[in-house]
Amino acid sequence: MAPERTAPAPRPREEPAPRPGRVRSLLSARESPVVAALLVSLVFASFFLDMFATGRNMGFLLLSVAAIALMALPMTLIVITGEIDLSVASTLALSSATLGVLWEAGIPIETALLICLVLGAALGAFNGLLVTVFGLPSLAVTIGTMALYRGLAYVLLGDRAVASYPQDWVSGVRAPFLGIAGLPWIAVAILALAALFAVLLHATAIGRSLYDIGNNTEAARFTGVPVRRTEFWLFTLSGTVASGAGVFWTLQYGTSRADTAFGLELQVVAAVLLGGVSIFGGVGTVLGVMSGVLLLGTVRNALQLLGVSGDVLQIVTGLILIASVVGPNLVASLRRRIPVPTILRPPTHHGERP
Amino acid sequence: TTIDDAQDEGAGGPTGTSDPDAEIPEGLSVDFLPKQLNNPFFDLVNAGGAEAVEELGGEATERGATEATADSQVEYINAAGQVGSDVIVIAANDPDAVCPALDEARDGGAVIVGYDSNANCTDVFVNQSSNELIGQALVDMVDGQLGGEGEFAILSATPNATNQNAWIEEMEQILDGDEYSGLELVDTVYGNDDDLESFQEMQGLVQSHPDLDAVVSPTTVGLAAASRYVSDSEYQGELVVTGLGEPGQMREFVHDGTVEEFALWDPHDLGYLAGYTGAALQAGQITGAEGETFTAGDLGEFTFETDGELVLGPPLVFDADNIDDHDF
Amino acid sequence: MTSTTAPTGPRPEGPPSDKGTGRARPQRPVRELGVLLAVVLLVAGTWIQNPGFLSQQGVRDLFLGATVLSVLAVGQALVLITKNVDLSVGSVMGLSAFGTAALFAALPGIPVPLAMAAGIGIGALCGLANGLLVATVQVPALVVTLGTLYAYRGFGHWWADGGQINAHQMPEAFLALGGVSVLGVPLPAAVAAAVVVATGFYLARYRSGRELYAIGSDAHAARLSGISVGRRVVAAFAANGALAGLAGVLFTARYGTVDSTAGFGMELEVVAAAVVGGVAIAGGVGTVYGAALGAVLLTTITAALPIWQIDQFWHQAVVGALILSAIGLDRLLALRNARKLGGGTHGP
Amino acid sequence: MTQQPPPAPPPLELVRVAKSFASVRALRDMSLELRSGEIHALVGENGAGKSTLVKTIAGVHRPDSGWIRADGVPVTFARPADAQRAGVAVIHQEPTLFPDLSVAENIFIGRQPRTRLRTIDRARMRRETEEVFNRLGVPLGPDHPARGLSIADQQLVEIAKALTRRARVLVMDEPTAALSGVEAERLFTVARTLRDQGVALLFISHRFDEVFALCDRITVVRDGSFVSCDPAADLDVDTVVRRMVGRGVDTLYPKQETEPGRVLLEVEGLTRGGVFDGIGFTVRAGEIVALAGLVGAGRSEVVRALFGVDRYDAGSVRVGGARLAQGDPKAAMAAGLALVPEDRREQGLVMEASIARNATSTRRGALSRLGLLTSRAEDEACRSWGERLSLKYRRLTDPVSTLSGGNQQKVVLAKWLATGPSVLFVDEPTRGIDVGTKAEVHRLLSGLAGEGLAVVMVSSELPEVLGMADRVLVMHEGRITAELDRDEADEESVMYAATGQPPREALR
Ligand SMILES: Nc1ncnc2c1ncn2[C@@H]1O[C@H](COP(=O)(O)OP(=O)(O)OP(=O)(O)O)[C@@H](O)[C@H]1O
Ligand SMILES: Nc1ncnc2c1ncn2[C@@H]1O[C@H](COP(=O)(O)OP(=O)(O)OP(=O)(O)O)[C@@H](O)[C@H]1O
Ligand SMILES: [Mg+2]
Ligand SMILES: [Mg+2]
Repeated sequence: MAPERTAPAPRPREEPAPRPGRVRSLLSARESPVVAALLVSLVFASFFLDMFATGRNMGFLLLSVAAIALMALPMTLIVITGEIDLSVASTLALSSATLGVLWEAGIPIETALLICLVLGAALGAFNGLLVTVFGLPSLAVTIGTMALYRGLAYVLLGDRAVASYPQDWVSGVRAPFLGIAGLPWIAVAILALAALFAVLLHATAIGRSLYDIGNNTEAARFTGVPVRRTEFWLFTLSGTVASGAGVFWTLQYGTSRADTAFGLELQVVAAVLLGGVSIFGGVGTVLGVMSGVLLLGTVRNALQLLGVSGDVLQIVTGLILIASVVGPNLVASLRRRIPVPTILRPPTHHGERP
Repeated sequence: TTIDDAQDEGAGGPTGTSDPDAEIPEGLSVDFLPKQLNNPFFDLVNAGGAEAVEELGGEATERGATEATADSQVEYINAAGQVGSDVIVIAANDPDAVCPALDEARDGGAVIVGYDSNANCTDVFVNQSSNELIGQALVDMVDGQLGGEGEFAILSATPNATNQNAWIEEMEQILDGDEYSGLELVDTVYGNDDDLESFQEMQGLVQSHPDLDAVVSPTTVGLAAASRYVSDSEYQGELVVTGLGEPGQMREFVHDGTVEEFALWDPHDLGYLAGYTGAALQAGQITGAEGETFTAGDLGEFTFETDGELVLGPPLVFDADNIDDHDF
Repeated sequence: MTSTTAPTGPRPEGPPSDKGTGRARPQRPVRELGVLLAVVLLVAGTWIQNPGFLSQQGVRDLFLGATVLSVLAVGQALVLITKNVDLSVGSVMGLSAFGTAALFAALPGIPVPLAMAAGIGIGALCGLANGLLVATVQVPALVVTLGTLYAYRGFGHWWADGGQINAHQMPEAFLALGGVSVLGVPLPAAVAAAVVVATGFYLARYRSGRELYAIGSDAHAARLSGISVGRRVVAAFAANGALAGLAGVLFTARYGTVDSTAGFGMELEVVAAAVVGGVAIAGGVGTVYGAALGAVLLTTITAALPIWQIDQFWHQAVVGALILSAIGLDRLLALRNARKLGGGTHGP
Repeated sequence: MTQQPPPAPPPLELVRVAKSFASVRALRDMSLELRSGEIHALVGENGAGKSTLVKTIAGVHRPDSGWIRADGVPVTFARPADAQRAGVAVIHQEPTLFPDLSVAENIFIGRQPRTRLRTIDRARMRRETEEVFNRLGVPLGPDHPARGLSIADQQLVEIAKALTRRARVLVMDEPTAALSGVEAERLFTVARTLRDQGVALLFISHRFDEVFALCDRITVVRDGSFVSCDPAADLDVDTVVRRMVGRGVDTLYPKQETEPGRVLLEVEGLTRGGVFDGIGFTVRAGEIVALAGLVGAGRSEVVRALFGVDRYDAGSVRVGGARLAQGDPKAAMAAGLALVPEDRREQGLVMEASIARNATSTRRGALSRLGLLTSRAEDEACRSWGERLSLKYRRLTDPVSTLSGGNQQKVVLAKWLATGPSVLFVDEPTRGIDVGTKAEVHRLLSGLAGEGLAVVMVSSELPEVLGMADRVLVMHEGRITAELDRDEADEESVMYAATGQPPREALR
């Protein structure tokens, strides 16, 4: 019997770890850069641009991001489960076109509104059906329905536009909240909705299960999460909200046409990703996404006020998006690279030996 | 600026009184909002506009997005309004969607001039030509080249394009007349002002209408695509291609015989007139009432028609003889 | 405590009854065949509708129409197979299309092959930048290429500054490329076909090609297997960029007029083509033949719709419905295949 | 035997290697010498640092300090390719296959045989795959896709991959955890052949019989530090266990005798085409019923279907007399079922999520107040279970992926035990768990049974089956071929039923 060379030592079972501070747990590493960037750009813009921090401009800014902010909310949930919905802008257009046709046909606007929302839910449910029941990849499905829904909008309206909406509805959607200049009521409504989504995502069992689905669908299934049903309802929700955005868009601009909001889906996705949601699912917060939406809007607005032309704006948008993912990774990898204790390391050869 | 009170409040209509002797003040800021940036046509137009503004001692700015959408145009209208622009010259992507923003900018003291493609709430509209004149020119070109007899189709821009649709409607009305009974419009397709799509639509047209004699494209992108398609296909010389195009783009096709003639107004003059009109309107020289006349710099005198509309003139027809004289 | 492991009886051997070689052959080509069948049916149906569809000119148009999208889809397939995606291809194609034309305009005497190489080089550079960002900084490709979609396009707009380069500014020899035929196939289409075959052969028969599939299948496992994942991914992106550049050059040769908007909004169509052709978004699955067939199917649909006298306003709806049925059909075939393979313990 | 130290320097040597992950010190001061013609065992508790050591050898991790020597020369393995070039082949603890490639390509990826044109020689690749599969007795064709292979088959493909590398150093991290005796025995034969050819082997296992039967020398590691290294002949199990754990470990299978209560689970005629057929059995409260059989017999599929993760074509399941709807895990949970699945990485855990979230994912509804769920509620609920199972972790908010394999398994157990089930399915509950914990788990299971829980245990470890079960159901090719009571069940009877031979007649 060989003697034991080390005496048995008591092992620490659990190293007591410092509880993460309140703030740090509120802001995860992924979204804090966006929130910071938003604050910095707001401060900079108000400081250097007289016209920026006016009530009127804030109103413009909020109205211009309202539709994107709306659609970004359900998109956040969908991307967290590892799926994507590229048909939102087309859903918006189709429900706008439907509203136009219904209104022209003399249907009262309230009824027409409701019909549109129901239609949006149905369009979303169709996506959900294809993704969950038939098991098709959502990226492919929603590229298909993106074309289909946009196409149906053309079928409905063709080259016409409907612009005869009642004036009080049209100016109504732009009305300020409690008479506060620069605060359209729609922004307040979206803020309330965002709070609702945040609670749903971050403080309920359903929210937790969304992250589980995104990280490991199989494990979620084994834990009793109704994966398909959840995803189906998410797509339905996305369709409903997109059609709500369509109604809002229609009244905001006072017109319905088939080519409305063309290409907006990528802007929504960009805002969501900028907000720190992982495209692979399982990661992201509502706060981050809302900051992402506002950051893009603020930069756009500020540059427009400066008279910067559209192409530069496009470059800046792209670079912000890239920086949002590259920056944190770069910092992390630099941090990793710095301290490597080399005391015990002798000179070594690389790879193959002689 | 000091002439705000010369401008009537209450948007939209050419009302109020004009003072033909009012001076155009120095330092007017004039913002040009084309349908989209980086559109070669608008580059030429806005160059003309900038020239007029410069002559008047003002400052011209071009604002716009790289995509021709109403929502991004609204953002630029808002920005123009914010920075206190005196004149907004706009080619609307959507005649209605831009109006709330335009009205707000007008409340801030700006005057609104439409050009190329009007919105429903401009103070005045500078039309490159009247719909009647353009429709007539297009029909005349087809009629002339086909000898009054044959089938033709239209390759338009987007299905929503306001002015293209107005011209097509005008053409259809003219064609109803007896003198054009030999001409038959068999199809209208849309290439969405995209080279590739226009090209494909062109392919579709010649295949689905074997007896097609002519294609009319009332848009520069469409006409270039159609000419390019025909020039290296078996239809060259068989199929008449005409419409509205830019001489620079079309030169090659006119010289190689693909295209006999096509038409366009002078984009430079369009911008020039729009810029001048805007300044005159802001100064109170004009209000846009029917019958009002004013002198737009080098271009001479113009008279307002109904609804505050100003017409640049009939389109210019280009052919092998004159195309090399026009360098744009 | 001597023998603590499970029974040591013989495991069923010999000709394996339920698992083994018998149920082994994966039947992948079914997917490509399905798309091919769809193309053939569509062409045949349209031809019956209107014989002009397959006239000499009609065939030429079909070939040429599919060229650009096929080349783009092949490149996209390379990237998709590694479980990445490149949304910037439309912008890259636009940039190199304009770049090629601008080169002709700026240096009128420049040899045609040199300018073409420059166009492909612009694309390769853009692709390389995408690849480096994705591989070295380890960020998701969708985000990076969504960013470069905007950035490259913006750069193109800024470069072109509203300008347009027209046919008369380019040499006749270049523009004539579209008209030259090889064995009855227009030269650009022949080039595209050669690209498809060469890439397909490379992916199937070379170590580095197979490694792309391995990476897409499980990147972590690929790293453990000693595959230099980063290098391969960068190469895939660069190749995709080069192909987008080639597409840009072909685009310029064919259309003669370019401005900075060429290829706008094409990215999703390209991805759709690859997906319709059976290349999985999830990586590791699919062939470039499938991707190219998917592109041919989509362009043929666009070309056929006018002939079916389908109202213009229905076009997009029909295209959407067809994309959905293509991926649905694909799924159906895959499921039937899986059932034949047995096992299939998981739902779809 | 082969214990004579060779005069040449060892092909691979680790000298005072240390490796930390954030504040976790996985390896502290670890030295190890692998000699040609010797099979070296590495044993230690879960989380002792064995896999970390393997990954250091494989070039996945770079040591923070210390160094690796090959043939006496210091080397740096910056990436796996470096280690491979130096003649090191590694079978990792978790299979690393490419699901979309065929098994042949999986084996040869990156080093496929080539023709003169540098294209892949597919015929030769197939041939060589068939050869190595024959050697290992794997009944798979070379073109079979890797997707959907059972864990055992995956492990076998991994082994084939390492073998074909013709390495000078072969490292195997728990290669037998998923294998049954037959495959394991084949692997040992191959390993011995390699040893005799002069290869240096490192073998990691929690099964001591294997370690003692196969290995020439045993190194014990505890908390990332080297404890001892001796010839196997000088050691016995008790000594090794004491060194690993730092104390003695009492009886491994602490089965409590219980009186079976009322019938809790009734299964009748359960059938899923091609997978299992006519499965019927009942389980009473307080009973532990084991499902035994060879790998691929369909045991896992049965419990998955019972729990509702998979569907079945015919049959019925009753829990406490009430019929259970099929294909609905949520309903199954509501009826009091729980399933600890066999593959913890794919099915048991969300690797990126925190320990606390994983451990409480089965009862979020119960932890919610007014529909709101807070992290604090989760943490508290998790902490108590962590203590009960002596879970080794740093922070409850760390991703569960930072835990060692065994501790991950404990989280899965905690997650399901916390639901307070009346019928518990456990599929390979102690796979990859060290002796100490294994005994804890066994004590836990039999304690739970004593409290009236009905347990259905799928296990490939025969001693576990024999030691724990009140009744043993043996499956062969999707059917139950024998039902044995505790006193009837022994190695022979289970083996015969598992291989499909009539139990007693075969003996005559
Ligand atoms: N990538 C990682 N990040 C953080 N901690 C890690 C990582 N990998 C391992 N660890 C930690 O290092 C320690 C050693 O883990 P290792 O996997 O080497 O254990 P092991 O001896 O293989 O255990 P088992 O027998 O359970 O497989 C554990 O505490 C584990 O939590
Ligand atoms: N009849 C069959 N036809 C095709 N495949 C089968 C059949 N039976 C089993 N298999 C395959 O064999 C694999 C192993 O099956 P299963 O997981 O049920 O085995 P097990 O008895 O639970 O053994 P272990 O848990 O040790 O892996 C499964 O992946 C399944 O796909
Ligand atoms: Mg381990
Ligand atoms: Mg099993």
